[in-house]
Amino acid sequence: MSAPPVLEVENLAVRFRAEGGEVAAVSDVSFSVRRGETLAVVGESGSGKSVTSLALMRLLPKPPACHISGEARLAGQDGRMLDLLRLPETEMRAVRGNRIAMIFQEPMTSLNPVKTIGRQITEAIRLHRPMSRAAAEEEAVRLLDLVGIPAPRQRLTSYPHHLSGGMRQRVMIAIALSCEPAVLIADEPTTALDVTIQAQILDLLRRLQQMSGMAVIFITHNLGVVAEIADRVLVMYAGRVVEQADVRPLFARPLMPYTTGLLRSVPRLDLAGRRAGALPAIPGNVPDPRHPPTGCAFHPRCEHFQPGRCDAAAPALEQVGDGRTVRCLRWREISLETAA
Amino acid sequence: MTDETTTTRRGAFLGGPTRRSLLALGAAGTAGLLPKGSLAQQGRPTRPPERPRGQVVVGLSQEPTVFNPLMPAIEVDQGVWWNLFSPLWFTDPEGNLVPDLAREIPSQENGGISADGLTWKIRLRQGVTWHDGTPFTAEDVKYTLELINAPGFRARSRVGHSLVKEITVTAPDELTWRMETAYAPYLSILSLTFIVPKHILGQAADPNTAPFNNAPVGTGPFRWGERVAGDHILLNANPRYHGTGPHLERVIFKYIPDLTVLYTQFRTGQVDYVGISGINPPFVREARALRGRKVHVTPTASVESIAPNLEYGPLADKTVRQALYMAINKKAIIDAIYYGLPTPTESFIPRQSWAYNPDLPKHRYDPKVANEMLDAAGWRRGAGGVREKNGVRLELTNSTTTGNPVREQAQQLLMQDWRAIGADLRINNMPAAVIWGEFWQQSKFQSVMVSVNYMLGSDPDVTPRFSSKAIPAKGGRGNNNIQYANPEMDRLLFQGATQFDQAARRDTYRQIQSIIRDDLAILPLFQAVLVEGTKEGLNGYRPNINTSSNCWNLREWYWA
Amino acid sequence: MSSTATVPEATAPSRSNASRAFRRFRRHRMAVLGAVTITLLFLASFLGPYLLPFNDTYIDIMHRFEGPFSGAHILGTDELGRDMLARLMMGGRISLLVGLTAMAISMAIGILVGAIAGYYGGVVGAALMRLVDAVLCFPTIFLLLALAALIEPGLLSIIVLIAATSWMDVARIVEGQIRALRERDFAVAAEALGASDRYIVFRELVPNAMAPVVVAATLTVAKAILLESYVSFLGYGIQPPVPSWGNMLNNAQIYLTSAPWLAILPGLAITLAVTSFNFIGDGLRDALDPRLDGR
Amino acid sequence: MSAYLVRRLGQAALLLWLVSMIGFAILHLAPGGPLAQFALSSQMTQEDLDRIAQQLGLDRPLPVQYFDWLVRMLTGDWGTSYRDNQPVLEVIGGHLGATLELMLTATLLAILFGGWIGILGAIRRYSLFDYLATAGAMVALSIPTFWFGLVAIYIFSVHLDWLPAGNRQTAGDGSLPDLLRHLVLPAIVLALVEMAIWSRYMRSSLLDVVNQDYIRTARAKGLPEWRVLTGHALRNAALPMITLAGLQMPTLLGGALVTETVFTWPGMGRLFLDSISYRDYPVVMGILMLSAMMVLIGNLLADMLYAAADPRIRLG
Repeated sequence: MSAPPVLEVENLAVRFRAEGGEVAAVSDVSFSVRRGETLAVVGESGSGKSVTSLALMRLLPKPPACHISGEARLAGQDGRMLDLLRLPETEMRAVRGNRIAMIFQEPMTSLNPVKTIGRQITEAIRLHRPMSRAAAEEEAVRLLDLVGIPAPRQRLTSYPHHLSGGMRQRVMIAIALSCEPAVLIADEPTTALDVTIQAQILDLLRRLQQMSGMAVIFITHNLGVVAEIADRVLVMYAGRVVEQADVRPLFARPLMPYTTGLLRSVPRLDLAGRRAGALPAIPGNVPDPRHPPTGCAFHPRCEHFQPGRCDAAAPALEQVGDGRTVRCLRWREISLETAA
Repeated sequence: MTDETTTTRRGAFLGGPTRRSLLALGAAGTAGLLPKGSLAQQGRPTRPPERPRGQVVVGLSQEPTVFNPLMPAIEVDQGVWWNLFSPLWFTDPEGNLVPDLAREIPSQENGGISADGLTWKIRLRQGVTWHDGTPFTAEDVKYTLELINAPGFRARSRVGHSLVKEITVTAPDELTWRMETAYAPYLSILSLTFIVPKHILGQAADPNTAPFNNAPVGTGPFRWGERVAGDHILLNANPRYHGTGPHLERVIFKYIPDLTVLYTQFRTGQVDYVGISGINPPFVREARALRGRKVHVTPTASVESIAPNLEYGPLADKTVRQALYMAINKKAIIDAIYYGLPTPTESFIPRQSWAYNPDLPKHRYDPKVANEMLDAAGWRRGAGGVREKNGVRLELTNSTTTGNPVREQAQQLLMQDWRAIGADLRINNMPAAVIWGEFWQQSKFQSVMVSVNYMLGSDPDVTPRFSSKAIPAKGGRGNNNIQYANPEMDRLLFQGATQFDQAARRDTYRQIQSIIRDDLAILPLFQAVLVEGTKEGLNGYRPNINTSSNCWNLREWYWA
Repeated sequence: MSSTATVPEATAPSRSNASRAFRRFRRHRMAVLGAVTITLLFLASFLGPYLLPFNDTYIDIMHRFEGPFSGAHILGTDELGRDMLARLMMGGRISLLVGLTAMAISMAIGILVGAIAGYYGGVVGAALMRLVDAVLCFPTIFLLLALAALIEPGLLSIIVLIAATSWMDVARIVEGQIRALRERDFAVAAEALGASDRYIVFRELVPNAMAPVVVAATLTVAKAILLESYVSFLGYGIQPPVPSWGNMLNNAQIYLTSAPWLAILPGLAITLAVTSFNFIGDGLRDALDPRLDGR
Repeated sequence: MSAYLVRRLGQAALLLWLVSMIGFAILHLAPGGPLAQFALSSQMTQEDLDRIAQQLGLDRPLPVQYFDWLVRMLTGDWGTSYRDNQPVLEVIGGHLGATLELMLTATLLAILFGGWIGILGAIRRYSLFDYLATAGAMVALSIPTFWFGLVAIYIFSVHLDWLPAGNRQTAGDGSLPDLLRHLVLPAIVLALVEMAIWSRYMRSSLLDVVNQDYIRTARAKGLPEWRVLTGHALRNAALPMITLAGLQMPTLLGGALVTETVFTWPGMGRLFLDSISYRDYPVVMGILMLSAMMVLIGNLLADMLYAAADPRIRLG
């Protein structure tokens, strides 16, 4: 655990312009990932996970539609730290898809339907690694083979619609890996896939990570997947980090009531099939970012809500020890209650 | 000929006056009414060149499409025919018959027509050849007349021709025939009948669709060049032409369906001569001021009138017609709407004709008297100020061809004029193909505003127009669509058609005109004019009221 | 002529969306501008003539072709000395009337054909939709001209004419909507409850397919006003002396060089009205189509 | 593929048959007829008119006339023009070139400029340019074409005297510069509406594409914006344009008719107008059939091109 972080994010905030002012989509997000580490970012939809990752990729709209602040330092090829948020666009392009790559939730639509698989991979390769078309094709074959696509050479001339969703996600991974990135952001890469395929893809990612030592930021709302793949977990709610911990302590003893709720709604693999009845979902909805609740953003849904306290002041992110943080005024009391 | 035809819609759009309306464009009467100074401009006498030289671009707002001169067609077509074909004889601007393919005009004096008018003998000019070099003979004339009467052939008209029997070729340059009955207008009809080649058309399986129809061969001063449909027709000089000329190498008939564009191109010099439908009245003043251009206001044989349906309720009453006529502010129509160009008239015969009666009573605009006349006749004002008599309201519709804004203006003026005497006029215009179809032919109209050439060529015979036996709605086969019936008229019409002595005929037709004027069988407005333009330096232009197109003598035109 | 952009497909049936739609519409600035313009044009056309000292059909032959802003007549006089402003207003009445009525009729035909074809499907539906296809094979103007030959020019016939050439789009929209909707729960439920076909189609299905039809209706008004001007331009328009923007334009052509305002004013009026309706249609489309929320 | 073609052609034949029936019925039920134009001639009497009508077969019952026409049509005989006394196909052929010249030029202009405006509008969404382009397109769609043509003539021909007011060429001159000078105004007038349509479709199509996941993928690869646009967005955005091109056929033909009328352009639209007013039934029917065929072929071609351009589509 002593490797230096390849990516350090500090006080990341994203605000979108909307009717009648600005809306904070993400505020005050800080975290870091080290080489070979997998950080899972979890939360319901609308919690700001994807915005965070797109902000790091600089794929969000430009100002004035969208404002990004904070710092995100990525270790460059030469070890220098690059602030992703302040890099000029031309330099950012050299980093994007090269040092930091991303795969997306929708393998069905994330590939250009009118271009062959080969073209789409070689395009990525040749963009960052000057080489001949033929050499790039060889490299593409190697990558396709690497991500476990059978008969890779024939696949070069295939179009995306010839492939299944799982296969397409493998192609996406191949594209992301083409330049051996230091950080791979995987935004819900398995959500749209069948359970068996999901497992295969997760396996593949794990294997690739072991091979290349890249850091993976794994965005998901599926805590089952988190348990399987993550080293550390970042829980987000309403655009903020609400809890951060290593995966085991978090699953063993969630501190933030929101995390607890999330965990409760997960179909436990060991219980699967045995437990009848619906999973207890967290009641209520993610707050409207245009009208965030006062105090703790989670208080309207929290079963430990204490009027006059939770809705009065916004809680700060508190260091709990072991590099663990939580954002809750009552976490001590609650953990005592639940322990009791 | 057809004065009133389907407008090419284009003419209707920008241009307004279509053939109908342009003919409607009043008449500045005779050559004496040419714009001042035009004689001076024409001054410098020049001579035609030795050999054909140069070209003339004739701008037309309607497209010539029919090149078989025996088939149904309109004036623009005939303008082309004059240059490709020849008739036996033609009528010059003064109304004299001039021999062309014939050596002389047959008459009772020279023995060409028998005393009873039944036997005709035609002697032909020698040495005439068709454009392809084949000699022209009496067989061609015989073939032409027989083709017109051939059952399957869509001849334009068999009026007169159907009387011709026993055509005999007595020599290559002479033929005779017998008429079923004596028919004086036939001389005039033949002056507009072009002779077609037997050796070509006679070979065709179906003369209606023969290739000849789009690659005509004639005996005229120009030969067929090419046609770009919808755009232009090109004719080349015929070096073997039997008459004088041609002095031009080429003639291009350019189809410019919009009168504004037509005028613009005349102004900019792309068009050398503006033919049918002429210069639009709103441009006339400007055109007259143009340098290097001459404007000719030429009378046509057409008379603009309101043709009432004499069987329609209120209009059957002569007093109503008289009152309506008196309530028309003719001067306003002519001066304001037609820019003072046409000449008011009381007759259906153009004033240039030998048969014209100059002594008809003059129109008087007097709404007050008109009102009194209607009061006296028992037409009382009813609801909305509209008069009534015996339950019949004094209301009528007036129709004309749509897309003729100038005439629509006249209609609207009329509406206001007639409202003042308690007559309710409603406008009910229709496209040409509709109004002149059953609506007109079967007399389903109430009144129309129309410009009609009543003449048969240069002949004033109006039997088809006013004979009681010529009412199609009553089974007749003529053009008496206004349903005029008067036994005295029938008698005079028969008399006029069978007289060969012009002085005697003149008396007959003067009587006819005065009866029509007295009965107000039509409410005559004015004799139409055509405002044409030529470039300065273009000589030989001679408007001819008897030929339906002033392209009739292009062979005589030349550049100074 | 305008074949304005496509009409959206399915939209949410719920009426509770109305206020949200209205809010979205209000956000569409050009659409609001269009609505305001149309309102003004309506007011001018239907109230304006009562405020003017001139009659639109009174001919004053001594004062023809008076230019705008030159005398008693604010916008000048026409070729017969009639007040241009009065004629523009009365012409607006006719043109707007033609536009709206033709729209209503074509909507009625389109909805009827579309609903029947969509609900019954099968041979009837196929036959009807092939008919729609066949009519759509004619360029509108061609069809319009061919039809115009059939009837005498006049206000009513022109309305019928235009309606007869603009119902096909609506028929297609409604057919598609109904076909999609009839499988949905509420139609099935109504059927199970034993409702008559007519009831299901016109009480349950059609109202739920209304959103795109409303958009199409607005665009049809625009198209109808344009078509009226085309028909008039081609000489098959409304009979004089009744003015419409189209026949005013038609009559003005020969005076284009000498009295250009006669052609320019009605042309502007048409453009203004048609643009406004098109913008309203555009705004409605955005407002009624939730899929476009993000745009 | 061939099965698909056969099916499409079968459908087209059915549609053409419907078109012919509708067209024939409309035309022949209309009052008036091809001989009405001669009714005022003093040379031609009612007798002549009746005789010619009978010679043309116009006195027969309508179904008989239609059946006769249909049978001839099926054997490739489109009939003979009443006005020209020429085979209908030759008459139409003589006018088709001018119309195609106009339509192709206008379409080219529309695709080039309209497409460009649309792309720019989509890239700079909500910019001043986008705003003006959108409003401009809407106005262009709302201007009566013929009025725009008249105003153009008034300004450029009458007032400035830069360009000819009409026709396809100067009489006696057929040189290329002359032809081009005549083509400018009508092509622009016809292209205006098309441009508006193309720019709007291009814009919304590109906006659709720009929001697609694979564009984000392309950006995530680190591609520069222009390569994202040219390499990924445009190709996909252009696909619906193929369909649009096919569907534009009726609009183009109709626009051509009006434009040809304003600019006295000797094309098929003018011919149609002239033929309608002359009641030249064979030519009108011929043009209706031909334009329906062009519409259907346009659609078919568009579908096939689409299939060729989009690997996802297989015709079958």
